[in-house]
Amino acid sequence: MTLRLRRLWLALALLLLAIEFGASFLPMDRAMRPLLLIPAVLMVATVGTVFMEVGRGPAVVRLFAVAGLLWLTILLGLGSLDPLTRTDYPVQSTSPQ
Amino acid sequence: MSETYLPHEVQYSSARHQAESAISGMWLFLATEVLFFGALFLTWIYSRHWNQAGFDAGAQHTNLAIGTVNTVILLASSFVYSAGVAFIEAGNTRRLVQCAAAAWLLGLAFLILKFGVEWRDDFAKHLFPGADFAIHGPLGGSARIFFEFYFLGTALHGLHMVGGLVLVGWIIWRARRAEFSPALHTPVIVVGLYWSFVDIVWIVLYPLLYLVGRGP
Amino acid sequence: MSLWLPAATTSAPEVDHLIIALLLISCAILALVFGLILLYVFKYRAGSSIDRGALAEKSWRLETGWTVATLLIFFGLFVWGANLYLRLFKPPAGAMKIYVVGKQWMWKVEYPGGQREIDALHVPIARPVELIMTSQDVIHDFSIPAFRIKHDVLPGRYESLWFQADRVGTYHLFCTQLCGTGHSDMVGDVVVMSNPDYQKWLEQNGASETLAQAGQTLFMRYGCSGCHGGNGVGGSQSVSTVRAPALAGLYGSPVTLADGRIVTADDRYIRDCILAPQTQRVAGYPPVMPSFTGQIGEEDLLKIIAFIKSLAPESRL
Amino acid sequence: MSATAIAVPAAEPSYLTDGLTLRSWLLTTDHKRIALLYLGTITIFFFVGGIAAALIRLNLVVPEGLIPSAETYNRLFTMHGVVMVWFFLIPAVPTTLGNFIVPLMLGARDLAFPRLNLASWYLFVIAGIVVLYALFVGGVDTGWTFYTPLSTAYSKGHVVAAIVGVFIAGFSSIATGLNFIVSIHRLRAPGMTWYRLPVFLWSLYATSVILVLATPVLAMTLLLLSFERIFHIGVFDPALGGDPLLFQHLFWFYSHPAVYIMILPGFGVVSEIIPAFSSKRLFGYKFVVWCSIAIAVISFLVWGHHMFVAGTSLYSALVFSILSYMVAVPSAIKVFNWIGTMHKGFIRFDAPMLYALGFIGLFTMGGLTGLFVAALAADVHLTQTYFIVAHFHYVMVGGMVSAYFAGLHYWWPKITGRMYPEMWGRAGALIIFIGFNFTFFPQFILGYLGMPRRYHSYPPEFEVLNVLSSAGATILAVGYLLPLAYLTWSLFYGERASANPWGATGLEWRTPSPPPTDNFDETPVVTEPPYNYPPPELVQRHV
Repeated sequence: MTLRLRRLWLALALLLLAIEFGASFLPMDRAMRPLLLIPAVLMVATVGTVFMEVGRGPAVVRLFAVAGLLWLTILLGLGSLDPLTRTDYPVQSTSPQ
Repeated sequence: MSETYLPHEVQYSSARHQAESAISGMWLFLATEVLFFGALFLTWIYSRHWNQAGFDAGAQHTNLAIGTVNTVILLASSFVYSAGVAFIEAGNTRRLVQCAAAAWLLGLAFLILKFGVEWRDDFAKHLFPGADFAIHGPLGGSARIFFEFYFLGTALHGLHMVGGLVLVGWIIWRARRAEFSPALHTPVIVVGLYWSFVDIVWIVLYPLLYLVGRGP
Repeated sequence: MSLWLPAATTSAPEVDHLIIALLLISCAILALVFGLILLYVFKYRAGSSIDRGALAEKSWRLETGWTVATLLIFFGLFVWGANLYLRLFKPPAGAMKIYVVGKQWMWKVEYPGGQREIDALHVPIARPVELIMTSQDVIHDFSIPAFRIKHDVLPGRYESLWFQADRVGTYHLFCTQLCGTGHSDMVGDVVVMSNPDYQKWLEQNGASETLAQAGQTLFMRYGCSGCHGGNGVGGSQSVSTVRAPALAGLYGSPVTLADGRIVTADDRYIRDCILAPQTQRVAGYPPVMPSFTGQIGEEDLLKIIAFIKSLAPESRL
Repeated sequence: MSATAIAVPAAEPSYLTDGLTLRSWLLTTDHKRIALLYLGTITIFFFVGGIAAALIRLNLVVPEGLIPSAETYNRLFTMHGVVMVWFFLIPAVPTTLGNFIVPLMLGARDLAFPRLNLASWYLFVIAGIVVLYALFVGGVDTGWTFYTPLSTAYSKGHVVAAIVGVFIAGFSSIATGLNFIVSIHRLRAPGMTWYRLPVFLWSLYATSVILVLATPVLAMTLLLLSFERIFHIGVFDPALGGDPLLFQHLFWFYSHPAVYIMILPGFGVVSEIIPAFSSKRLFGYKFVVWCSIAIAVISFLVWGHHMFVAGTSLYSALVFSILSYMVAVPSAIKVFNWIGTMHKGFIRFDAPMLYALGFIGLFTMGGLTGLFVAALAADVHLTQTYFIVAHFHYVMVGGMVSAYFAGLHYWWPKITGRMYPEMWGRAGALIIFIGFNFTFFPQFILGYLGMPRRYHSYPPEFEVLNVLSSAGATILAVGYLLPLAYLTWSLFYGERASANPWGATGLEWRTPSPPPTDNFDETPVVTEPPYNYPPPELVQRHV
């Protein structure tokens, strides 16, 4: 990859950062604000593919990278399943005493 | 190619075999790091979920300017280091030293801004969740949890940064002794992977600490 | 030594049935595994000259066969266990409520009539009973083996556990979550009594005041009445200088919160309101109520909640 | 272990005689020597944990508890748990047999990162010293699970020191796992395709996946735990706004897969031994292989089954229950494949085979009782009682420790160049099997009857079963001391072993016993599938 192309990718990452930064000033519902992480994820992808060159080297490199992300998804996905669905059965109120 | 004559350890068949194995090993190590910080991110999800209002109120007190500038710095540092890797592959040791030195200085700038300026400010504003924590009122407890996460997250990332600076420094030192060549520069790549990963951690921490909790 | 445990609630035999089914399946599989091992070990021992014939080459049919069979059995067991589990933890409407507070290392039990005891639980037969449980310190676990139920008791929140006893007797009560040095001393008796006996027991142990009455005293002492009114009739400018929601009739009714959510005012909600008022703020009222975290113990909380519940209109009680 | 005693006169010095100084051992990067360093360390921990277990069983002989202080009892079972889990069960097979055998089986001269391998042993020793310090000097009474808020706000023991020890041991685990994965990917001998890998390597690969991806989560969890204990941050403690269930989620995200870290290498060992002593190809090789990988993945999806009564959401309980059944399927498939391997074989009953058969029996019982606790409603009654204690001891001690002994006996000739006395080996296997069942079977009944675990004293009606269990424990103790005695004896007086005493396949048997430092004179070339034992009809003609 030429230095010039590499610079363009840096510019893209910085653009994403600007978008993320700007979007954080938009009025957004509190529950929606974690969506601000989307540009961050794209920036991570940029750094991973361009600066770390995940595409180069032996295939096992991709395997390890995917494994890390897959297991992160398991941890965060199944891990947050409980708090997000923890509905306590209401302690019922109708009882003839 | 004369690479079969390059030195390598006994368990490998060639220097290239060894280099690719070292690079794979680094990637696997980074996968473990992903899970290490993953547990911290899950903690963020829980803490915010149970203490949303106060957690976000805490985020309002972070220094958005420094946080954003630091993100730019780290992105630039990761970029310039990766350019250095490209230079050594073309045999340009002098440019590698320059790039690595620039990456190192940018890393240092990050640390100074983060811990020398931002943390000092935070302490001065009594945002450290100690006895004299500044945020009182009904949301004080939850805001305290935010700042616990803030200090823990930035400290852990900072430790990784310090480790990275040592490694990049080692690369500069070895490059100046002309130890790297287009055929033999595995350490340059391996350290670069780690350095960019530290950048990635920050890219995720930045919205978690500065943006998500900040209402318009 | 008895190898059988009394099943003293309506749901306990159902749990036993599931366990027996699991036991039978396990025994069958175990017999198969051990039987085959013993058979092969004998038949195909190195010294045996039995004709082995040619090897069966294709194994995928066999492999898929036993994989699918195991999957089907497992899925059946899952549905059975899950269905029963949901019923075990869904208290029926109209259950009689008893309050349990765990602390290192004792169980404190409080009855609606104000009776209190330690490390013992008296319940009537043939009536659904719901335990509202919380802990004052670490995580405990309230377990009654004869009832086949248990649930962790966590600090900072209410957990509920219900049962309908159908056999008179005295059964073990254990704490089954390691809670420190005295963990194995955190045991007690659960006494299931016939209804007349239970009434007698209640009377003999009658407290001078009911849980709700004790709660009313505390309601005054902690200054709640200052804003919410003496009888919780509520806070309007005519009663006090601060506007606070009325509490009479609150229990069991829907409440619209400041952030738009609508919740039912149950025990848990009222508890949260007292301890963390800012998170449960009722729409239309200023956020002036202080948090009582750390100032009211779990037992006093139960009494205050009982008082607020007693303010509900008769129809709801 | 004395190196001089095992001197083998050979054309080429073996790894044991290649340098006899202390320095040549402590600074070695030879995977075989590191394996022996680990073997020594792990044996010490096994007996430390074992002594704690003996004292626990002794205490429970009488209902009121023989040990006067409940505090001491709590410290004992914590010590037993911490030492056995992190300093024996998890490292046992990978760091000893794995370190020794993996490069040999691959046809490689060493692991990918030899210095990292040595570093992992030093980390392990440091971790062990810290943990022993915490457990002996201060004592920890939280159980090996360190549940909050007991561990953060109420326990008075040396919790932080114990956690630091476990934290360091975690890095040692990660280093080992990383080394294995990269080695298996990169250092296979020419012709050693993935489907020619022996199952032991596949199992260690799957184990390493878990080691590498689960352990960092434990590291962060322990870090948060000690921060909460020291600085009172409010992550886990509800009094500070935290959620104690977050701790349990994070802890079991590691600790449930950790169960498979313990058992998967056992699967691998048994998958080597059954074909070797049946002189027959492993039945359903690909199924066994992919079951190992499936277990490594699914084991990460089931941790919530430790929390069915902990107060999590009912929905997540349902999800975790069905996933828990899923993880049992591959294990069941493996059991049937081992039995299928014996079908039409020529079965010999040497000590490794007896240990392996013991493994199948005990593991099957452990696995089947797992079905009880995966069924939600049954779990409510059985969890946190002795039923659970019996269940996981069947899997980990009955299963994993039997497999460890099976592997140790199987590869002992290769490791030391000596044969152990065969009759004693068989006696040991039998005594362990009997003693184990005697100890732990009564605990299933105790659990059903409701006896809670971690109780220092108990109601008198449980006494008979407890006495039975303790009596069995003495037999078990004899069973474990026996191999220590005769294996040590064999180092000095055992018959010299040939390169392939069992007539087994696998590259490790194609080099002298004990192997030379560089493992192979020439890099071996693999031309055949694993377990390429001749088909029975051919053998039959020779009989």
